[in-house]
Amino acid sequence: MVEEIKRVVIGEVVEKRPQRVIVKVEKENFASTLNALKALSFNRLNLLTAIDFIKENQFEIVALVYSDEKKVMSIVKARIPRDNPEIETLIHIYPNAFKYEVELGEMFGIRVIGNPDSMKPFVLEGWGDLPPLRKDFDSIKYATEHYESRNVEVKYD
Amino acid sequence: MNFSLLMILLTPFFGGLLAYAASALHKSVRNIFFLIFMLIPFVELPVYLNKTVDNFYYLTILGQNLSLGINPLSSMMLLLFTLIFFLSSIFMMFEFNDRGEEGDLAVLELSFLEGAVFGVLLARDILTFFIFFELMAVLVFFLVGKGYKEAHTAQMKYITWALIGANSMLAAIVLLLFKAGNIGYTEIAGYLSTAPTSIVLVTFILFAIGFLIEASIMPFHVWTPITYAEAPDSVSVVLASVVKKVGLYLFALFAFSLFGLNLFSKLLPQVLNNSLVMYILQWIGALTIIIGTFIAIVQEDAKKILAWSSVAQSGYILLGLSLGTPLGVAGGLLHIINHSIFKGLLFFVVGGVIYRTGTKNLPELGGLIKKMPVSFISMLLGIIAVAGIPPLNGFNSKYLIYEALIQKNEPILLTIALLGGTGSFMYVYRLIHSIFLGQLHEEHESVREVPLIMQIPMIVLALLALLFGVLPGIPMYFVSKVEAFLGLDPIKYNLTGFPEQPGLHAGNVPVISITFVAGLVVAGLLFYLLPRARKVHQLDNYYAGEVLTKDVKYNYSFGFYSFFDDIIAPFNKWSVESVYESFVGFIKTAGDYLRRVYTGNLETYVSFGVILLVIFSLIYILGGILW
Amino acid sequence: MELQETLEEGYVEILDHLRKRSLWMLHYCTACGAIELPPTITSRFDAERFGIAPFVTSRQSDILLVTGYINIKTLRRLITVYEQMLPPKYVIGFGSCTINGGIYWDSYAIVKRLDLYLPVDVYIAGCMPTPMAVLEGFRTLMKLIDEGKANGWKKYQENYEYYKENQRKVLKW
Amino acid sequence: MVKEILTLIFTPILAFFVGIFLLGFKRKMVARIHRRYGPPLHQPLLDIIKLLSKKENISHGVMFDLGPVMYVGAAILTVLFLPIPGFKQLTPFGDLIAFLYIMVIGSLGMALGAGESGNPNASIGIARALTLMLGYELPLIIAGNTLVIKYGTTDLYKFMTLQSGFHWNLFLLPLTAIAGFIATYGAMGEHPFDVVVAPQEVATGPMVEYGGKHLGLLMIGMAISTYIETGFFVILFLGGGANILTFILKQLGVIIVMTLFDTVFPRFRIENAVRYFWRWPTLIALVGLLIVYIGGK
Repeated sequence: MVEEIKRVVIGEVVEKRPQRVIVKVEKENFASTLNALKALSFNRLNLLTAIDFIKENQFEIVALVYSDEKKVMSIVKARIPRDNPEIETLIHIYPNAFKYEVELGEMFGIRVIGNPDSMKPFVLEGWGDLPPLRKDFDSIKYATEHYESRNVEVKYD
Repeated sequence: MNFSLLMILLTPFFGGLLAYAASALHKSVRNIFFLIFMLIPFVELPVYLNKTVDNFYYLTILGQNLSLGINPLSSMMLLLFTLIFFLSSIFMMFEFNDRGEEGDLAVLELSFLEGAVFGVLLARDILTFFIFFELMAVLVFFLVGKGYKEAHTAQMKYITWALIGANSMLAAIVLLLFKAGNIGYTEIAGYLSTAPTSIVLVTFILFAIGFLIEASIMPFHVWTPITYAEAPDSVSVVLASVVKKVGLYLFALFAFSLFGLNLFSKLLPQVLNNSLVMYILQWIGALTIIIGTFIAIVQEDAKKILAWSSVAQSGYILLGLSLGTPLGVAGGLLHIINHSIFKGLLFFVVGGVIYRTGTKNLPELGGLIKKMPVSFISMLLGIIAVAGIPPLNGFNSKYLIYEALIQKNEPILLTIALLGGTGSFMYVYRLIHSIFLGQLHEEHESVREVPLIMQIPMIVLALLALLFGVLPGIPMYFVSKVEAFLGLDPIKYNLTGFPEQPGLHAGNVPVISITFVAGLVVAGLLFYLLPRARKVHQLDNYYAGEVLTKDVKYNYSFGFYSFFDDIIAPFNKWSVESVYESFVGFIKTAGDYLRRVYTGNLETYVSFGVILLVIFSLIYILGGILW
Repeated sequence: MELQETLEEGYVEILDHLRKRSLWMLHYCTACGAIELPPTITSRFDAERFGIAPFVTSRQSDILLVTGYINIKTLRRLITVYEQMLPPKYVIGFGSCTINGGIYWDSYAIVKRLDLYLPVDVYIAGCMPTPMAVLEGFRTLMKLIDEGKANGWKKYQENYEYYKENQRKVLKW
Repeated sequence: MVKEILTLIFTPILAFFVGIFLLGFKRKMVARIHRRYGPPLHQPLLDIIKLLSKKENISHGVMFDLGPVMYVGAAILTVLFLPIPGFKQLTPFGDLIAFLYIMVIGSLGMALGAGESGNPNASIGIARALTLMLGYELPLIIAGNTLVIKYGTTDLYKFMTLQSGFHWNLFLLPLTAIAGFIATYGAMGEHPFDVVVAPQEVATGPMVEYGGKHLGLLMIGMAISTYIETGFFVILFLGGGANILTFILKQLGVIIVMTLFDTVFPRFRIENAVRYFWRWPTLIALVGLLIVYIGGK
């Protein structure tokens, strides 16, 4: 299966396990790679998310696509710069990417061009702080600041 | 002081002309004249209440003398129709207020229509009856034209059906004229009693086609929904309460006094101890009830629901009249009075809503109860009457018809009639729910109640419905006199209901209403003693926890009974409409072939002429030999 | 005059005694505790023998069960539902997440203490209490009602501003 | 005459308590079928007391308040038109057909009140209730007609007295009795036909916005209408009973049979419910009608 992917994709292709193929591509041809894989019988998008590499000041966009026919899952990765991150939308290739892109916007602050609800609130209504899943956001500090807790010492009798 | 019948006939015509002339001065002058001349018949008619005048000769043409006359049946109808005309004229003033020239014409045509209806009711010979019947059809044609956007298709449909009815009646009149030699009702009745069965049957069927079209009974009801829905509101009141009843009045008059029930029973084979024609008519009435009710349930337009409902109710009247027993005929006649009242009431309320909101499409309405309380209460009384629920007048007449069906031992017809009652309960609730209950649309925030004078028709008819419901004795006074005139022994009645008599278990509406009020008092007391309830805004509603905002449209109104469609889906295939469409299709193709004959060059015409000449001469020669 | 008071108070006491036998529970499952309710209602533990039955709309029910963690989005709906209920109404907090945030103590979206925002009559400890604990919670609530102590709704009405202030702090709009 | 008036006044109260007992018994029996103890017999009474003693109530307008009042008022009215063993009640003033129409006033009141609340669940619930009513009315009407033909009169009191001894209609006209039972079963809104107040789909249908004293009044009305519907069936097909005790026992019997069906059935969709009513019960009723029509005449 790997040869067919190699023939179709410009970028590094590694077969970690018989059903697992990792594809690393450049930011520009992320969408075109997914398009090619879809033509190759990878008909289902399982997940679209991002990873925050704060040290290299980059986000990594990860898309898990699965081929029901060949029973193979391929993980497509691409690195994008961390300050004002932007990617093109995938809804015309995989329509179910819509809500994943909205979540990218809310949780990481990644703008998705072409998705109408890209930076709109989805789960966190009225959120004023940094996007919560970024590494530089401190959840404990936020929680202790914003939500009063019951200050009672616990008795173990 | 007695007014001659001619005066009663001519006052509406004279009033119309006067009002039309006065419209040149100013609109209010026209209105004053219009209303005055609508009131005058109220003064003239009581004189003839219990007098029966016959053949009041007023004109003789080609040896036949046209005559007028009044009898208990026509005097009852005259009184009812003058009331409806007066109320709808009040409504018309508001409706055509800012339509200038069209309003003047409408005023003229409505008064002439009243004159025509008086003419039909007062006629004592078939020629005057036919003249006024045609005048009525033409005037309705003009009035319907002033309605909503599809009024023109409604006009076309109405006039084609009216002409079909007119021609069939004309054929019957001509046949009778040659056979009986005289056109007066009494002479014709005399001739018919001795005439051969074939003549009697043909004339009755031809006349019946004319009346049943006018009364929108099942096979001929196709024109009713669109005409009632697209006519202006005051005119649709007149259509539903008056013009339809004229058809049923003529059916009653001809079936009982002219042709005579016993005439039928002698000539025609007996089916379950009533004559064949009457038995078929009963089944047509029952079928009209079912079709009218089940189609009214799925309508989306307020006036369409009322139109189909009036088709269903006329099915009840026909069922009652064609039973032929004193109980059934009393029920039918009482239902004519009751139906005119509550159907007029509902059309007035819907007209008032359209006057204020400008739309009659149910999904666009809703929540008007806070803005138009008087209309809500009158519609509430109206729908209780249509559904035939005790405190109001719809119950008494339907009750008589059911008891008559039981007396004649016909369970299937009774089942259909009772099912029609439950069905009417459905579309009647749909009407009041989609207009008055539910969420108020923003654009209707500024809607106010209908002006005070415009409320008069609603209030008068609502109180009348309540009065006739609780005290059925009042309308029964007229109905029993009519039964005596039609040659049936009238049923016993007293002011508050019907005492126990053969075939009729005592039904006493005042007792039902008093107990109901007592129950309400007990429940109201219990409700009042408990902590008061604070008013809550419409948006503070259970919405599975979500917070409702103003722009959320959550009114359940479009497709209220959409699941009802696939319950009656199997029956939708055989609709009468499709029969007519296929007939129209046949005529078009036939016309297409005929068109090819006219090729335009002379030789073909000449050859056709020669061929025809030959054919006719052959028939003439052969005819001479054979006969 | 004091006869009137004794009558009044006697009347209230009888009412409370009867009222505890018929409590209707709002079927509004906020989080993971809701899975404990079916076994409490059905054959094995049968809450209906105490007169406690699940009802659908907020207008009809008396107990609001907050079964588990409350994030901000749910809190806004919870407050609407609570205000739609008719007093006397009671709130029961299920599990440690309503008491002190439970395992979500460090989460950016979970509210730590329920009784800052809604008056809670009974807390049931446990990281999802078992049906027996739930029934015990119901019985304590019934005892409180009987003694006339379960008036969380009166507290909410009296210091309405305090609760609204806390809610406004958390719900930004 | 005073005895008559006294019974007239006490019938609604008797009907209310018998209705409470029947509903309590039904809930207890359902619990027993689920192998659990279930609430005490007087649980509906406790519920009504709790509802009526609510401290605050909400209202969406005058018609919203009038709904429950009309429902209870009509229930009281309908109860008075049902004969009781030994007393004619108001039957001389209204026969079987008038009774069919009087039974409808209550649901009209509640429908108008629920419509005023403006909640879409309420409107859907009412639309379903009216369509279902059209469904179960057909077999009920045919069954009623068969009885009218058999007895020649439409007076409910005569129906009761003519069935004295043990020749009940259940044995004489079994088919009509079955059709009548299924129709009353539908009218009671038991399980396959409880599509009107389906808690999962339309949040208890018309009662979605009713709470506190409004719902208390509706529960009182429901208790009385349970007495009415079971009483109607007992009068038509089970001979009405010699005294009030046998009357109530027969009602209990009807409730037991109904609950046996009620606990085991899931729920029909509204179209299937009406189609079911117009297919089997109507067929049975028609066959029963035919038998009486040909034989009886």
